[in-house]
Amino acid sequence: MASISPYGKRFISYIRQSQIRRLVGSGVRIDGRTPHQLRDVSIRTNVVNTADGSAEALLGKTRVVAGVKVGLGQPFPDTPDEGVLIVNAEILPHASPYSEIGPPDETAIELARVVDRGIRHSGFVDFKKLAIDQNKVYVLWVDLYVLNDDGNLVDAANLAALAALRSTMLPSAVKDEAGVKLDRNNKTALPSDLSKAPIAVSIGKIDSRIIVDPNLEEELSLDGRITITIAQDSIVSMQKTAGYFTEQELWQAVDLAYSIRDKLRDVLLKSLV
Amino acid sequence: MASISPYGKRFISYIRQSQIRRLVGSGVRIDGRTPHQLRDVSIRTNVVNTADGSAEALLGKTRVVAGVKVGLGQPFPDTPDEGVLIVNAEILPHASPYSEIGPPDETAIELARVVDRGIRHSGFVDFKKLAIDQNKVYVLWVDLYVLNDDGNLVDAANLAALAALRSTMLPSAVKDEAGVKLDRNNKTALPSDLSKAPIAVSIGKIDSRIIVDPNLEEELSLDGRITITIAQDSIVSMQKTAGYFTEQELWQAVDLAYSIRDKLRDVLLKSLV
Amino acid sequence: MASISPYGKRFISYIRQSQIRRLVGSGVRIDGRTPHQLRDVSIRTNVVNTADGSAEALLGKTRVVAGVKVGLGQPFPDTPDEGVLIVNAEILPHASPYSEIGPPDETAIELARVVDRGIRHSGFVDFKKLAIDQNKVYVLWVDLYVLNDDGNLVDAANLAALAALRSTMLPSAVKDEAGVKLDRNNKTALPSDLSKAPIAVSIGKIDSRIIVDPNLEEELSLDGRITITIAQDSIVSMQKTAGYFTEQELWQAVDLAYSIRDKLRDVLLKSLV
Amino acid sequence: MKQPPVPLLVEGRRADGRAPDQMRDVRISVGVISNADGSAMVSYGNTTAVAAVYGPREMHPRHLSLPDKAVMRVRYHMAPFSTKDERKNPAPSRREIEISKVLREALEPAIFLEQFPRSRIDVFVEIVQADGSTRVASLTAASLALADAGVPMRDLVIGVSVGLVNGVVVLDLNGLEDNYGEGDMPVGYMPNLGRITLLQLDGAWSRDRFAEAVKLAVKGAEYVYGKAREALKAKYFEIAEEVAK
Amino acid sequence: MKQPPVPLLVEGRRADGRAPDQMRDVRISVGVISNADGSAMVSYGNTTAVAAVYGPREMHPRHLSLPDKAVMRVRYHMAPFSTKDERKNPAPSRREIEISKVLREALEPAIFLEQFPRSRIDVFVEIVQADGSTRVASLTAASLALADAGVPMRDLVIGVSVGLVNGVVVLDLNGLEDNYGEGDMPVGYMPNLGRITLLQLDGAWSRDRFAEAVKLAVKGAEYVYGKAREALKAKYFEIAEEVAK
Amino acid sequence: MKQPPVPLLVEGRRADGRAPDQMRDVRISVGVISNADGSAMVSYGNTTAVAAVYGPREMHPRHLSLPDKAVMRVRYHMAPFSTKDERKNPAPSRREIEISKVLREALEPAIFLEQFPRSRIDVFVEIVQADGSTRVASLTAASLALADAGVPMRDLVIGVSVGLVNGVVVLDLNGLEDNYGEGDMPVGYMPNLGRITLLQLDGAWSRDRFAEAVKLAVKGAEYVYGKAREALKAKYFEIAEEVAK
Repeated sequence: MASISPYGKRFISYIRQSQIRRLVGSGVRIDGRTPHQLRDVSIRTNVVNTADGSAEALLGKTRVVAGVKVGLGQPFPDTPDEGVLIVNAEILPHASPYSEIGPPDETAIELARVVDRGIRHSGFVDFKKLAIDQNKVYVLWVDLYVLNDDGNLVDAANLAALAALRSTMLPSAVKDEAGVKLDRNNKTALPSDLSKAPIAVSIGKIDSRIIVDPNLEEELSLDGRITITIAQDSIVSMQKTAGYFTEQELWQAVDLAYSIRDKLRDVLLKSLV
Repeated sequence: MASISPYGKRFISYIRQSQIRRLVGSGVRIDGRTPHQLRDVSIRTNVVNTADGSAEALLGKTRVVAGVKVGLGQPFPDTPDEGVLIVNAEILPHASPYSEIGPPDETAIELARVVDRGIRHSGFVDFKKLAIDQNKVYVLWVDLYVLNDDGNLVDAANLAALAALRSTMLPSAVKDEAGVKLDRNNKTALPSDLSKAPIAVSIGKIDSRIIVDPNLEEELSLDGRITITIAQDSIVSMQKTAGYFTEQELWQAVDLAYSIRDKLRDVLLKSLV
Repeated sequence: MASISPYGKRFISYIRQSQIRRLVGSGVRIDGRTPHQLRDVSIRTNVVNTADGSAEALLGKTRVVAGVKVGLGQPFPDTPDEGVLIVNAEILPHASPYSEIGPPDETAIELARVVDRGIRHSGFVDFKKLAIDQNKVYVLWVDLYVLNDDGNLVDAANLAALAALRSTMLPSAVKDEAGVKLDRNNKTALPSDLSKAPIAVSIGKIDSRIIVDPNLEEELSLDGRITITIAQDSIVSMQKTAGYFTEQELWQAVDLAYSIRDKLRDVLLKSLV
Repeated sequence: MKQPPVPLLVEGRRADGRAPDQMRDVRISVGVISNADGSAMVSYGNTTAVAAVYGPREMHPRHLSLPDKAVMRVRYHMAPFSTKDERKNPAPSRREIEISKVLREALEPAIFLEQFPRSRIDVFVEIVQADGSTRVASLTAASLALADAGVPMRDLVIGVSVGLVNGVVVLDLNGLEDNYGEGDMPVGYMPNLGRITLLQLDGAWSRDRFAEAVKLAVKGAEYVYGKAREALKAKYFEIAEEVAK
Repeated sequence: MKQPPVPLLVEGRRADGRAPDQMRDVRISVGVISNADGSAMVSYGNTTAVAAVYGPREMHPRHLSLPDKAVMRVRYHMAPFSTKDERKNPAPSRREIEISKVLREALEPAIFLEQFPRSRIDVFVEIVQADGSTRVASLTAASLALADAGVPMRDLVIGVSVGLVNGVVVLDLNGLEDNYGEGDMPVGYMPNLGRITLLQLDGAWSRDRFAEAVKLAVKGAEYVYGKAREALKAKYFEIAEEVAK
Repeated sequence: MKQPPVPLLVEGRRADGRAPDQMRDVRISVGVISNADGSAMVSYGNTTAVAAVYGPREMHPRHLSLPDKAVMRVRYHMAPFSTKDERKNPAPSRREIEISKVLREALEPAIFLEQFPRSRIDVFVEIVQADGSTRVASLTAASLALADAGVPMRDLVIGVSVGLVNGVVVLDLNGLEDNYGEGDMPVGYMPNLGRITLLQLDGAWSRDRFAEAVKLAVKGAEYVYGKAREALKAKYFEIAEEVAK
């Protein structure tokens, strides 16, 4: 109910923060990575057999499961000939000592909406093919489940969502007098275009140093954080989430995002073979 | 969710309260007014161009905006041939250090309901003319927005509501096969009768002295407070909100309310020219 | 909203608890009863004349009112030819110093669901006779209202629910062009079979001593508590609510429940003459 | 104007046979909930309210307590089976929230709250059966529950309603009169101090009719006050008898 | 009686090929969530529960803490994609709230709560895939997560379900049997102490069938306990190996 | 692609007659809410935001306060009558919750929060009329309300939006352009320090168009900053005049 920002709080000790910042200043990171190095990334599809599509993404110790459920609904008034996408994120109380029980908080809501916007503006899913008739369209419910939060939830959740959608089997829509129903015994692949996959890349800044894929402790030590989502050659979504960037730093972040995008896309493509 | 009374709390220092009470005892008030003197009142209509009707009322530093939105709905079962009025009040967190974020609390709910009852029982709006057909009627959503609370919200909110309704342009109802829709390019004035305007007058009591239009500090120092709403020659609504009144004091309050009503009505009428 | 267990808390002093436990060890109880002795039980029907059926059950000082309201609704998809039962419990803030205001907490929800399952699995109400047509069935709303909580709410609430249902008069369903409506001027008895009445019997354990009908202080001193609901010769519902039982203790509890069941059933039958 | 199913007033008699200035049958019992510090059940005809009081007791969370007096909390709520026809949704409605506030502000002037700083007094009222005048029956019940709890009071607060039916001022509206009458005025009154602590009104009342209504309310409250004193005495004697045993 | 889409029992074999007293494939891993103080994932066939434990840790707000022991909080919840057919609404249902309570009361007898006054122990269980017996898989997972967190325990609590299918008592109900069987009995059992800490039942069970069901549940729990010990040992060896590196 | 009711761009002119790099009429007043510690009303054309600031003040409940700095709380909310067509439901939407977070994180870098440990600063913004660019008008209003409250700041944060309309980068989207344009980029900018503290984007932007958009946003922010300084000065002179009286 409360819509005021923020909820909850996270801590890092001043000493630990100083150490992290000093290290980055000298070109290394608390977990031994170089500034532009990703943690280990892996993606597995079809991890939940009750879902119509599912995937798990691991980014270091950050772990997100995405489950897709297909339903029926009405189109939005301004896009009467398109299916509907609804992205929801839950940061499970399992995920960290900071996570609380309750309806999605501002962090979970932002996570869901950033992933949603990337998918929506990229053309990755062909929503036109999800219209059934005048009043009925497919509804894609994408639930992003954060099981362990070691930072950079967006990049991991986005990969999980893409892989889950790519693995989604669409139940056929059966019409009879009573209306339209889904037949889950009869499924076809969700129409999607991998070449348009929107890849989210989060960039951190400490002083004027740019790093990629910040872990949880780094997130609590940054001077700036931004997520840049790229599909084909376009930026389809951005979200500055902490601190600030100068124009200069912004260009650097964007250039870096394009190159990291290529790496993450490769991991995604390999996982879908 | 919680329905228990009260929520929140307001304070005034004992010294300030004593001063206010002593002054009233000697016939003057903390802001220099005489007991039966209103603060400056002003009303402006059409202050929100996205609304179908709107007005702002200022009563001293108390400031309330009323916005009317016209919708479609079903009639209440016991008045199948009448339109529907829904009054909602929000005391914005802007309004005072005491205001809290969240769904309307008991004070906001009472405010909305007292204004609602005055309008409903006065004949000011001709609800019969708001029926469209068997199952469809116009719904008038009146949202009372308190921007600054310096006491006596009811009188101000009531004036804002009346002026907003009086300025409301009713979108025409267009019927086609798909049902009834509103056409906001085609509007006519909401049928209302100014001669029946219900005017709310709040009266305070300190010891046995009667004052009008108490400000916030006075509200926190009163021995009794009552709102009397008058339309034409009738009392259409009353609400005792704090302390008590003897029968004697009640007659005094009612007589005073009739005379203050005339003044407030004049301000309203002038604002609507 | 919060679904985490537990809410609220109850206390008993260590000294009082020790006394209760010592007494039970020597074969008597804090209120003078023997281990297998019920408190005074009484049931009155038709205690609320606005309800379609109602009853009050007293078990010592524990007092529960059950009110039945009959409505119309759609059947559950998996039982298209049966009426619907919805049991709801409110432990009023009146009921004890521990009761809080708000939506039903876990204790109230469990209470409602245990009573619900007993009725549902016993055949006491003939749900097949509550179907009206393809899409419309009777809905039985059973509201369990705890006015005073001196322990063993389940047994008392269950008796109140049974007596209330047994006293329920079903409004006739009238069909016209506009659909189906209820006519409360024209009522027939709800079809139920007393011989199948499910009787809930709660058993407590202190060390390895088994007691029946624990009062509130005893509930706070037990090593185990279980409710066993019996209809005809079958166990139709069980719910272990506190502590533990060995297999041995469980057989004892079940045997005792069968004999206490007979006593409670007699009280129920007498109240319904 | 909605048409009532039966005439509300015929030759000076109301649909249930009462004279305009007549209360329905008033039944009061005190001490009906054993766990509560105080309690009372009040019926005006087919309207029944059950009130329980807990406190003065410790206030949680602390920062909501007041340094110079007790906080009084009041909840008015209707049981889902208390209304005619459909089941009432148990979630508190805007109407119930407003009435909770109005009842609190009707009770506060009667209580010596300043004797209990930093604590709270909780008053819970449940409508078990509703047939008009529920808030005023609640007020009488709450007031008696407070007295039963031994909370120090300046006076009892008695609730009665007055209404306008076919132009006539009548006492103690039932549900039918509430639905189809032209006006409703619930009143809370301290019979010994002559103070009005609850006053609401709707409909369309001339000043004269209003004056008449207040007089009738006071008369009705004095009648109910007699019944209330009897009920308190009965409880007192019951206790005395128990002590004497 | 609802008709199942396939026969539940044919010549002593269940629809998925199991014998009546046979568990589905049981898979257990401990320590699956690195941030948690303890965690476990438990699958009974296609039912999968993930449990995490945080604590003992400080209790907020303070006035909800207990002076003589830790407060244990348990949440059971089902993922929106965990059910067949339609997406489940993520808002906690009445069923989920009841199961949270039942699980808490099944775990409490196993924990030395009195060693941690004024603190709290949080147990979160999420059902990732549901195919019957979710609450008992949750219980096993929660119990192992507590052990993994090093919370002092009297014994593990192992959950298994027993059901009545075509009059036969069967172990470890799957979703089909849960929907179309005649009875369901989830059990929580401490294998070393022989204590039953979770017991629910519905359907219509004779005293004899019930006795049979309890025996079968104990047998099933002992089987799962063996798997649980292996999983804990595997985690222990893993750590030992890491230390040895 | 949705078709706009009128062409968005004709011969270099937008539907409301503006050039691509032109703001709508900007109107700013400071100190509009007398009870608040600081307040401001900002209009970009037909979009109007009202911001109020309370604090630094005591934080309740205490355990949510921070030992080394103030907690900043921000709420963005739209009035039910602020939107075209249907009444907006006043319950906060997911969009409003996200924007509240984005605004907070746009303001925090500007405030010396470390000067006020254990306290909180509350910023409330209400959209009274919405015609595109509501979040950036809110940011300017919030920033001015903070300045008006005397909260120590490193710089003002000015909000402007940039969009992509028929392939052209335009400044300060109105509602029509927001609905039918190809992209939207709200920006928050500190004009003296050259820092970007709010940046969101959607649509499909090439790297070059994005670069162009950032430049235009900075230009727009500098223009609005001029208006903002005038408004602050006007308030200052007003006070000075009052003092001089």
